[in-house]
Amino acid sequence: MYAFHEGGGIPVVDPSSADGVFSLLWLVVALPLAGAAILLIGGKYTDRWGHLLGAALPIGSFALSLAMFVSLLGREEDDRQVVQELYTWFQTGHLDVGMDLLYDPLSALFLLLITGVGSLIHVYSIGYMAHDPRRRRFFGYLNLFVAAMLMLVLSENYLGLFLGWEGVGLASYLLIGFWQHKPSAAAAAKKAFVINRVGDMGMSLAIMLFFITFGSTSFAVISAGAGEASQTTMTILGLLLLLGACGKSAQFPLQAWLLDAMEGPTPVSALIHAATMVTAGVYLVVRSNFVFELAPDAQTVVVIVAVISLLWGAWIGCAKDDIKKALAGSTMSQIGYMMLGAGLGVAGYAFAIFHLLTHGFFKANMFLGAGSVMHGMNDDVDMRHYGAVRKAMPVTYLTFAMGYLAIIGFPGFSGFWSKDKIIETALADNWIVGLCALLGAGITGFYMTRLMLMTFFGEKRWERDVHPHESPSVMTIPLIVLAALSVLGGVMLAGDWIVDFLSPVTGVAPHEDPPLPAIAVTVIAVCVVAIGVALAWFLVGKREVPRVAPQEVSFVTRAGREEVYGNVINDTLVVNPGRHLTSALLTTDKYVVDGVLTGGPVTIGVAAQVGRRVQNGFVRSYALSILGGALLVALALLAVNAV
Amino acid sequence: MVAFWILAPIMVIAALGILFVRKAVHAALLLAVVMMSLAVLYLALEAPFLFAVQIIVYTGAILMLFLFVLMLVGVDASDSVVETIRGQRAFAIAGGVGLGVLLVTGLGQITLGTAVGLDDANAPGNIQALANILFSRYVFAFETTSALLITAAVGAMVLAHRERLTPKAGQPERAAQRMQDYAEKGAHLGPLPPPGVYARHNAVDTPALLPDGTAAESSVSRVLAARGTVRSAPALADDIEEIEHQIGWAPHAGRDAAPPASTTEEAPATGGEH
Amino acid sequence: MDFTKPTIEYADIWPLLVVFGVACAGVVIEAFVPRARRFLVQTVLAAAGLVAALVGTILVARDLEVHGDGAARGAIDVEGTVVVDGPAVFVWGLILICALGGVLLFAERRLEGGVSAFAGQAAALPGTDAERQASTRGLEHTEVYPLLMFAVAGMLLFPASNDLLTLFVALEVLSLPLYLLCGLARRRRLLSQEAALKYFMLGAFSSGFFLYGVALIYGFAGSMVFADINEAVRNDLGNQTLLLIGVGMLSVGLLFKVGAVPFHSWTPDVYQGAPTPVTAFMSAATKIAAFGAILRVFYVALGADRWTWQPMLWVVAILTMVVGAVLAVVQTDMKRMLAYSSVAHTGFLLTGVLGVQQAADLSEGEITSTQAVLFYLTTYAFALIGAFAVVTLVRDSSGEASTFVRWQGLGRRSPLVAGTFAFFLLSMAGIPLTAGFVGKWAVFTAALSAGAWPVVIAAILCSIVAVFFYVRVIVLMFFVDSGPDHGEVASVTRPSLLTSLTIAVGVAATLVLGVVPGPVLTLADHAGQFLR
Amino acid sequence: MDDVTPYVVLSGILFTIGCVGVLTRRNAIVVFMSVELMLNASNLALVAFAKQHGNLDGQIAAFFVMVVAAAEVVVGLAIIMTIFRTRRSASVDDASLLKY
Repeated sequence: MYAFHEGGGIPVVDPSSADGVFSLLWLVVALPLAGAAILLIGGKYTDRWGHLLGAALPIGSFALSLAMFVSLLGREEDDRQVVQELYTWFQTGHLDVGMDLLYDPLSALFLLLITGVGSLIHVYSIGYMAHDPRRRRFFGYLNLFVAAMLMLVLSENYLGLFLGWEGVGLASYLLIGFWQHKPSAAAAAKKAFVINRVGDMGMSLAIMLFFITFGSTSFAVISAGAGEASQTTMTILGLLLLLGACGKSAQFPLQAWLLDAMEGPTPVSALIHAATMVTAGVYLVVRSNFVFELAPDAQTVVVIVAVISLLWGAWIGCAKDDIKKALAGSTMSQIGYMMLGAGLGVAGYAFAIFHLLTHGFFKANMFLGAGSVMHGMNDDVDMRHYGAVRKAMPVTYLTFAMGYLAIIGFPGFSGFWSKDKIIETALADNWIVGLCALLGAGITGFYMTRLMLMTFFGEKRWERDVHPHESPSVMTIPLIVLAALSVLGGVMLAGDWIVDFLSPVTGVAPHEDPPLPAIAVTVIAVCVVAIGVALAWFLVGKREVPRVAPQEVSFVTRAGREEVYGNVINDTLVVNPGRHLTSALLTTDKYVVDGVLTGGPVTIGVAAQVGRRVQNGFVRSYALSILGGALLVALALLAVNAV
Repeated sequence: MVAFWILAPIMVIAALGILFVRKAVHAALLLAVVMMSLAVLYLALEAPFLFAVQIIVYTGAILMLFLFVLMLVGVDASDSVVETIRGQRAFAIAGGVGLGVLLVTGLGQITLGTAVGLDDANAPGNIQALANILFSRYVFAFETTSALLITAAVGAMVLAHRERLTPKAGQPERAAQRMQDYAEKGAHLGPLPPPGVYARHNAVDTPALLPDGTAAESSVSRVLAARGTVRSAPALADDIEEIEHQIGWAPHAGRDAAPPASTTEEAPATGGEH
Repeated sequence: MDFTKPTIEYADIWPLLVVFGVACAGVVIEAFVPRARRFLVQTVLAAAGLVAALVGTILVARDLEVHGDGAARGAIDVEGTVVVDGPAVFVWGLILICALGGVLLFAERRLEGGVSAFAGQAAALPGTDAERQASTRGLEHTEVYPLLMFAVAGMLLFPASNDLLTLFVALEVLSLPLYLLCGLARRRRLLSQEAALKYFMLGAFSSGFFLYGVALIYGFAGSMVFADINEAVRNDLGNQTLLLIGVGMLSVGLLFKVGAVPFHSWTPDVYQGAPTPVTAFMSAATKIAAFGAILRVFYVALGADRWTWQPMLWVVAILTMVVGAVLAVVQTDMKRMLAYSSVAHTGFLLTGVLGVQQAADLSEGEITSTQAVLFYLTTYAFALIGAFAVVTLVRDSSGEASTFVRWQGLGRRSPLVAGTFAFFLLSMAGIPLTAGFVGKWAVFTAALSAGAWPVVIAAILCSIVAVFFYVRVIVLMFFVDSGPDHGEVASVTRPSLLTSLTIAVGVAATLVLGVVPGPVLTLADHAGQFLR
Repeated sequence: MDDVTPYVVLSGILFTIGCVGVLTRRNAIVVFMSVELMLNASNLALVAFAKQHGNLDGQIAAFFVMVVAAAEVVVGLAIIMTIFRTRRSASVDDASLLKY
């Protein structure tokens, strides 16, 4: 069996050298990277066939990943970690930072997700971006993103991971701002960049601390030596890593950029801001299990952040009329679930990854579906202008429905299995956390049903000149594939396969008897979701959806109308508090969180405007500052000496 | 020590004077006072060589260079006492007081004890002892200072020396040019008329009068004309009248007013190049 | 009294002597070689001299003798005034490479239509016939080469000085030519002269402080030699006040040269006003030399007193980073923005100075502060010279166009040049796979291992702010349209091989140091410690 | 009477006065004279300490300072003259185009 820490269930990373098909590991990253290089450097010469190349290369990576996955399955369970040493990035003294790639069950699953879903989204984009004159550049950026994301999950050390981490940040920045004619897109790109840098600060500090504590940033070395560091160090490391994860995964309190990031083209939202990049934080926490297992306090913070995020995101999902923003809120919430799983420790890691994969399928599916709807609705994103789209776009409707059923956790669908497991584990760990997770599931049921109803059902509320039509097959085929995956993703749990498969990375949880039988939890969860769905049906499905979001005034009239239906209890007990809570939450999100985050730059700007006045151009003023500095320096020295 | 207590107040007062005198040249002279006093202090500190060098190099050469440049810039130039940068003076005084307090208290409270004195070090003679160190231990730094001096020379050349770009016109060339100007433009061939007929004051600013009584504008320097300080003879004639009146002469009949001299006309080459 | 002839180890210091010699030869050439041929002769001579000195540096570096326990290598030469040890030789190499870049940029004549970037005749007043005449005749000051070489000589001596007196002389030798060079721009001469005046006035003022510090430290220790000062500090002779005020004053001079806050105020003005080739050379090389000297003074002479001066450097480092990064945000001139960013980088470098300097005090594989700072200097120098070289290319009808408005949309018009510039900026911002990332990482780690985590957190926050203004320029070049309402836009003038080569080397070095920094890190590690 | 402390204190006072002179005087030449005053103050301290410690390093240093000052004065005055000739003003405040 694989090596363990003494007393802990966390395995040490101890890979063998790559051979056979694994020696092609570098090619997985190199293919999309080459694509990005060719498309971005080649310029307009590649305009004609650039998108085809851009789509073909991730598919090639996917094929390789698949081959390696199969051959990994063929290996003994204790031999499923492979490292490929590309070259030495730094070497100085005894410090040796290699550009090494690690292929183990965790990265294997990520590889399949990234290249698989990535390829589908590339194919979809051929159709979606067909009329964009800068399509070739778009594919270049997408390829760059895929390469960086693969680097992130394949690196054997934190520095390489950080390289990918920054790379996906850069690609995300470029893609959010892709439609540069929209000022809002540029602003959103900048916001994402700035907030991500806050997270990156945590990452870079963590990496330095790793280096100072362990003399290395390699997973193998750190996981082997983790037991020797003090718990304080591990807690600080855990919190710093969490800060990084929060930035990238849009978790509280660094979530503000995600909703704005929806300014990018929809395939970008699907690939980067739903399926892959935003889950990098979850990957980081799971990958760093050897840190978190030794830092229970940090784990507690992870759980707290996760619970806040999952409820916060869900509420946002309830309140948004913009279909993509509603989905983005949902993404934040779902990543909250994953973080929750990851924060629960050995028992939850595998389920976090499981939910990450299924979420990758159904959320990509729904985003692409939303893109397809927007495509048919002349790029209108307001759900209040939709309604009854199901007849016009049957394929989109059906595939979207599969994703919907998966995310609310309809029994049998992939989301059902993955979310259920997390709720179950959370309840076993701490009943408050478990209840919050259950509540979140209920709200998920509510807002997803609301979204579904507003988009596909009810009356037509289209603009006059809108004629919805089904998208071309280059767009619908990826939808169908993803829908299939959303339905069937649950098979990974069959026989606890994913748990066993990941155990070389995440360790084996000691068996405990849950406080409630698993089947009871499942039933309760399904009931809670059903309540949420029913609520949505009564509040949204049975009423006319106004084309304009109701204002406070109209709300009074509406409230009057509710009386006729006899729903006054419902209103006073659920809707009003819900509405106020939602608006309070949105206000907080918009002003407080945003304010703090944009306040920093503003303060800097003001300080700079004041500060530059000191640079007044007069030599004598400069000399004065030198004299002041001399006094400062001398007094500092004297003061220190006097102490 | 007597020398110190006599010279120290003088030096401080002279140095403070540099802060307050308005004319730069006065500042230079006050600096000279400080430097000379310093030289004497060097003597008291058993540094006779530096005494000489201070007077010869510092006061004699460096300070003279300052004075020289002051002459070029204009010896009359004096600072306005109004401070233009807001807060500069207050902060400067505060900073100066801070530094002064820091240095005086900091350096005043140190206990150096009795000085070792330079009797031993100066035993072979101050100059010999200095030379010994200079050319052995500090020989590299000494040689390096040559780089400084070369840099200074090159720098002064670069910034101040203007190379002649056109060949200098000699006497024959000028004569030929003059004839040519006469032939082509009818410029006056002979020397210019001298200025001034009323020699009551500096009369170069008063044009000569031609036989018909008009002012010969080419008789005053173009520079004066450009500055607009040329006087007209008739205007001065009134002054004469007053004086004549004072000394009891008969009133002089004023001539018709000549136009005030505003010489825009190019005077023929007055020699020298522009 | 007997005079003993001093021993001068020519074998060790000959790179220094070559540079001095070439500088003097350059002055002689000014006097005797006909004007038409001076440019070629001076350029070739200067470049050849620098190459020879570089080769010499490498040769000297190869056979530095190991000293004591093997932590330091080298020898104290010339009667104990010049020390040629690992860090000194490393710094020499770096300065000489920068100087070669400087010579190449100085010699660029294609951008101005056949003349160099220096005034045709500095003595001719701006806007007069004489100036026009000088420029139509294609005059140029070839004296800039000997001046450059003198400055280089001073820079080489500065970090290699082993006593305060030599340090002071070296400081002046490196400064005076730079004051002059700053005032010799061909275009915008008023600004250039103003830059020279400001640099000179403040430089003289700060060297007054430096000198007073020298005097006080001498008063404390009774000697100018670093090792003796260290001994005196260790033995604590009393009169700490004398030492502390002295150290404070000495720091003023040193920190002025690197442009640390609050001694930075000359940096933006001088960088902006000086001819860009001079800015490129001096911003990189002065910083390298001065940091070499700072490391030596603080580690060798004042190493025993590190607990006293460290908090002071903490404060200065944080101030420097914050002011540099924050003020760079609002700049609208490329050279000024780079100047403020260089202030911020000074802060990052000072962060490195705060690290642990002795490998023996560290666990295996950790980076000493000397190594970190030397590596950072390497990465930064290449990016900086490259960036300024790019600035010389972007021009409009009135010469270099350094305001941001002119750079709008440059990425569309000249993607290659804009891309290169963006790459340099990314390196300065410390994005992974560029040299700057590894450099930042090295200095921050070094500081963190010495427990200076508040400084490191400030540094990381400031580098976030820094990323913001670097990215702003990139956005400006690539994502902003140059609308017709912005007036004339700048375009890229095709440079000759000289500038192209400088930029190409800068790009290559920045890329290589980011992707495979190992060899240079090892080299910096190999430099070892300062010889006491 | 072999205590050099008064000399050192005097040098401190002169240095301070020089410093304030740089900050308050506007004529570039006078500013520069104030810098020279600072250098002279340093020299006094160096020479005084030389006597204190009984070695000649301080005197040598003072000698070097004079050499350096001579070179610096030449360069400085050349620069000041250049500025003066273009602007017809020797005020350091007039050179303030580069700012912010």
